[in-house]
Amino acid sequence: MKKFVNDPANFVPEFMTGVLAANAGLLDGNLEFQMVKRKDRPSPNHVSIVQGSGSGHEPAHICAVGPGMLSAACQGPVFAAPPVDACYETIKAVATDAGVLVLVNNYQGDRMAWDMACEMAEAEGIKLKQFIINDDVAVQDSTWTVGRRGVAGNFFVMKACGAAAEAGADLDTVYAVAEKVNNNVRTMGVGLTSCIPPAKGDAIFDIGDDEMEVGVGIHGEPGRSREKIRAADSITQTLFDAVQSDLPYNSGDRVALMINGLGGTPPAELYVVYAKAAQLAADAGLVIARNYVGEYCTALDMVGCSLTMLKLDAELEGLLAAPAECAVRVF
Amino acid sequence: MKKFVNDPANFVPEFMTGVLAANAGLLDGNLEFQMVKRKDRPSPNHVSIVQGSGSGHEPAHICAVGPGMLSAACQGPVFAAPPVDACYETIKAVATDAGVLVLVNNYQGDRMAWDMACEMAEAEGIKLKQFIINDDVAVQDSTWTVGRRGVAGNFFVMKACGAAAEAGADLDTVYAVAEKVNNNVRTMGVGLTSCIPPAKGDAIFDIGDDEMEVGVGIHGEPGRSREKIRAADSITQTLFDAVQSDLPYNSGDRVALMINGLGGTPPAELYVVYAKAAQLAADAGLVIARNYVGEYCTALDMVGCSLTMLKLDAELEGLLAAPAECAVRVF
Amino acid sequence: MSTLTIAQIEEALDVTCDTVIRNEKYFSDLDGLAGDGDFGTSLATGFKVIKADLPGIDKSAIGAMLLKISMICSKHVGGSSGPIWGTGFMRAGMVSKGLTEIGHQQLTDMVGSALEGIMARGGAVRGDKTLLDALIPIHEKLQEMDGSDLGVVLAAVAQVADQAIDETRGLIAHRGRASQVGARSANTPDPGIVGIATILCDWCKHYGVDYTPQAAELNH
Amino acid sequence: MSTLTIAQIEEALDVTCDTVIRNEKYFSDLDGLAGDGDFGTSLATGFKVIKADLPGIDKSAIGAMLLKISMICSKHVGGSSGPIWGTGFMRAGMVSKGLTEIGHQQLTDMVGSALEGIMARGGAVRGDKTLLDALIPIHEKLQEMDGSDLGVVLAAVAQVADQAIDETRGLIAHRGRASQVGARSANTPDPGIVGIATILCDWCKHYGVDYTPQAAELNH
Ligand SMILES: Nc1ncnc2c1ncn2[C@@H]1O[C@H](COP(=O)(O)OP(=O)(O)O)[C@@H](O)[C@H]1O
Ligand SMILES: Nc1ncnc2c1ncn2[C@@H]1O[C@H](COP(=O)(O)OP(=O)(O)O)[C@@H](O)[C@H]1O
Ligand SMILES: [Mg+2]
Ligand SMILES: [Mg+2]
Ligand SMILES: [Mg+2]
Ligand SMILES: [Mg+2]
Repeated sequence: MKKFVNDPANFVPEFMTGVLAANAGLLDGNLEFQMVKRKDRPSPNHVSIVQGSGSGHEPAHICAVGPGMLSAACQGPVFAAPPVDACYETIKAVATDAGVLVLVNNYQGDRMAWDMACEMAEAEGIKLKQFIINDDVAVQDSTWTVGRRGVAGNFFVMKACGAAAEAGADLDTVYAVAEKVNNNVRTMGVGLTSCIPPAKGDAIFDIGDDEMEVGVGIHGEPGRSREKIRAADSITQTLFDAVQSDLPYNSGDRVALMINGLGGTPPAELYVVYAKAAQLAADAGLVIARNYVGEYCTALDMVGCSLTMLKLDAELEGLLAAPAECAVRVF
Repeated sequence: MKKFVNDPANFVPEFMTGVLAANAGLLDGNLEFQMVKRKDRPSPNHVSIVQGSGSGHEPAHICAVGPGMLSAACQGPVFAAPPVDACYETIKAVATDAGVLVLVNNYQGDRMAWDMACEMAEAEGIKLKQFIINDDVAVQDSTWTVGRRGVAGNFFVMKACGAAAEAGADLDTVYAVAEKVNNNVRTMGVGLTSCIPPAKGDAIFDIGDDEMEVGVGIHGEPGRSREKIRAADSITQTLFDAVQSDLPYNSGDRVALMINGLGGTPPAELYVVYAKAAQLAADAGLVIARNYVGEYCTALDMVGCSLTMLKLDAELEGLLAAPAECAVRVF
Repeated sequence: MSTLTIAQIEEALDVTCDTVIRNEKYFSDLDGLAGDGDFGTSLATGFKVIKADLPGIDKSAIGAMLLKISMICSKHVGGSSGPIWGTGFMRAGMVSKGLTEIGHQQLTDMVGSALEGIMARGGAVRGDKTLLDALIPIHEKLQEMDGSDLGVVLAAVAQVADQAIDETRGLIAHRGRASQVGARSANTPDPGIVGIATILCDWCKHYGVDYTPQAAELNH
Repeated sequence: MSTLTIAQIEEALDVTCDTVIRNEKYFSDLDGLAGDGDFGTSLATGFKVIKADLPGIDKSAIGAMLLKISMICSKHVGGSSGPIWGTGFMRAGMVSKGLTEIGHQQLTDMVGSALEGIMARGGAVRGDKTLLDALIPIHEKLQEMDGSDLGVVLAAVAQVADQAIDETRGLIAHRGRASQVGARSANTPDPGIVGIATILCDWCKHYGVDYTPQAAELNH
């Protein structure tokens, strides 16, 4: 296994220890509940924002905690929803009179865990609202599945809500921001390899040397189709078309465009994809007001990327531009 | 080949197009010479700083251009030094009366190209100094090789010199900063897989499923030894010991500690390594004044990481803390 | 009609812990066929804690004990199984609040309450290929029987769960991770159903009740 | 004693372009044995431009033409080969500045000047297993000869380069990327030496000079 791990059973607490050690000024941690929080939250005048999911998607979510981003986050085992108690303790750790917005990516396990935690917290009188993120266009909605998955678009929900909360917006307003972002953001990914969970030690799905999974999920779930690998421009076109055709992105619209690496793809290749995506957006008359190229929501060490596009209005553009800080730093 | 590429011959201009498109407000580009520069340089009152090397190490070097970092950079083909003319044009593009500091990682090809370019530029009356970076402890110095390689420690040279130049220091002072950083920074890496150059299409060296190359170079050059893969903590200990024993890092010293991903290792694993490295530093009585966990100097898609430690004094700590900006952004 | 005491339920829970812990890898492997391969680990992580805590747990009433079990699931079981098993134990505990022994009707009500809670929690219905496809027919079978002989009841519900494995094998999962592979989940057993059936068959063995498992997964 | 005109040198350069372009993959493969596998591509990238630009290049003098070739190397050849070949052409051009034809002595001086420049540029000496291990004995051979018959001279230097391949094969590289693999570079040919020898053997073929290459890499 080509990985930096000790006992796979300790993988989550160990990398959390690293995150906490590297951000001692910013974050408090509670390893009993795989939880981190901003040192300066809760604050009586600020809505708190929390999210948590399975591990393996770093920087989502514990590295997304900080001023202008999440107030607290917790992690489950790799690719498994956090235990209910971890969710509950995370809410409690930043509960405030201004209320808590609980962001949940749309997966059965995450939803059930956060539902229970929210019920427990509400039973104790904690004021909160829950919001479900589902930006992945790969999986079509249907009456008998849990619906579209929440993937990298989730970054924009955290960023915009984080900025609104930081500015003192109330719970209903921050919730409305989440709704607006989710209504206007779409993502699709592609996986060129499977990822390898540390505890399993090998690939979670088989894929040929010349194959890719179009629409792959961030846990390696199958997407729309298994296809032969194509040139970067052609793959980018597929991702862009899937995203663009899912919403009425109109000529003249201002957008934020993200190319998100899934963990095993290096920076130069993400920029090859960005170059083509930016050209396609320009061809469609879209104005790229902000762009993001890097790792925002990974699938362990999967080679692949996703393309996310968020339609902006003045409010969202302002929220994305607001300063923020989290465990991911360059300098 | 599990990569986002079109024609491999166009890989470098294509990813540069992406970088330029994503940073239109910050950077000007000249694809004829695979070069990018700060829009606001040259400035008559500021020393310019340039560097350039083979491609495949992104964000080094074109994504390291910006306020408080490089003034300009150029890229060669993947893993090959830039053509002499590209180096020359890069110097010329930011030449200023305050002078140009040319940073060169210690590789034969890079040194020869920059030597020629500097001779050409000096012949035209451009004021400059050249500085060679060689922080890799894996390769021992020797009379009949070109000596130690320049690797991720290079980031600290760029950052500190960039901050000094931004503050208006003169060429000799900025050169002295480069010297001080290089004298106090040491790095060693480990590769768990080979990387795959786009033009070659397969691995540049063979390595067993259970093997790692300790001291690997950022072009896949062999290091100190080929060993069986061990637990993350044990690998980290090896890297830390090699780095720490190469300089007198004394109890009480303040240091900057970097865990640099080589391209194919995801964030969570880098934090597992950081957790152990931070503990080893603390055990040695070192004070980690600043830390860096992420991709700073990659080797294409190699799975692996390097550990860099820089001994700080008040001057260097101030320079590292100064604000800076480059193509690598989170928000 | 025979009754079950707290001590007897504790014993059954302890046997359950052994079953889950012993099958950690096997249950995960089954989940790997169409799901994400974590069912065994998730469940075993929690039941290792239950096994350790059981002797010292509050046993003033059956409900109190089950609520504590539920809380351990909430704290230590990740993935969907945390809320599902946590909800199940909590709902069974609510129905047995204050009781120190239960009869057949109360046992039946506890199972019914648990499965209602799980349905409300995860939105699954019969035929979605989840452990509800074992729990619902078990509940029906309990309603049909009078409970005069505990061994007979146990063999009957074990058989119901056993049959559920093969009856649902051909279905396409509509809930949980396995639902995301679409048709690829057909012809794989649901690990949750196998889990329930394995526990019941191990109870049969432990209590000397004669029952011969049919499904391949119970004879692996 | 016979002389070489600008036109003749242009023709030899054009043949050189064909050789380098045709061997792009082979030269890179050789570099891949102990180096980084880019020698063929780096060189061919430049010689494709030279091939295209040659007809229109300044041919007022041999030196002017070679300086232009040097500049193309500087612009289009990455890696160590850019500075090495660029320096070589520049230094040869400096010695032939203003000349429209050259004799044997001038040819010898051009090679001598080129190899001195390359030694100064990269710090390599004889025995470091670089193309200098071909250029230095070629220069010595030229010094020994009188150049009365160009064909005889060409066959002689081709043989020197050919022999250099096998004479250096066992050495450990001390310069360039191949030096970083230490002992692993022994028993591989140096691609730069093979490149020089291949060019000279192709000149023999082109000009009808009888020479039978010995090294395996020249008969691949
Ligand atoms: N919505 C649901 N309701 C009831 N049971 C469910 C539901 N979703 C999944 N299950 C059961 O849980 C089992 C999978 O558990 P686990 O692997 O822990 O969850 P996850 O799908 O989050 O990885 C399935 O085999 C199924 O029996
Ligand atoms: N310092 C040097 N002086 C002379 N020739 C050299 C030197 N270093 C390398 N060479 C020659 O260049 C060849 C390799 O060229 P190339 O692959 O382009 O360079 P790089 O080592 O940068 O990849 C070697 O085979 C050798 O003949
Ligand atoms: Mg799971
Ligand atoms: Mg090279
Ligand atoms: Mg599962
Ligand atoms: Mg080479």
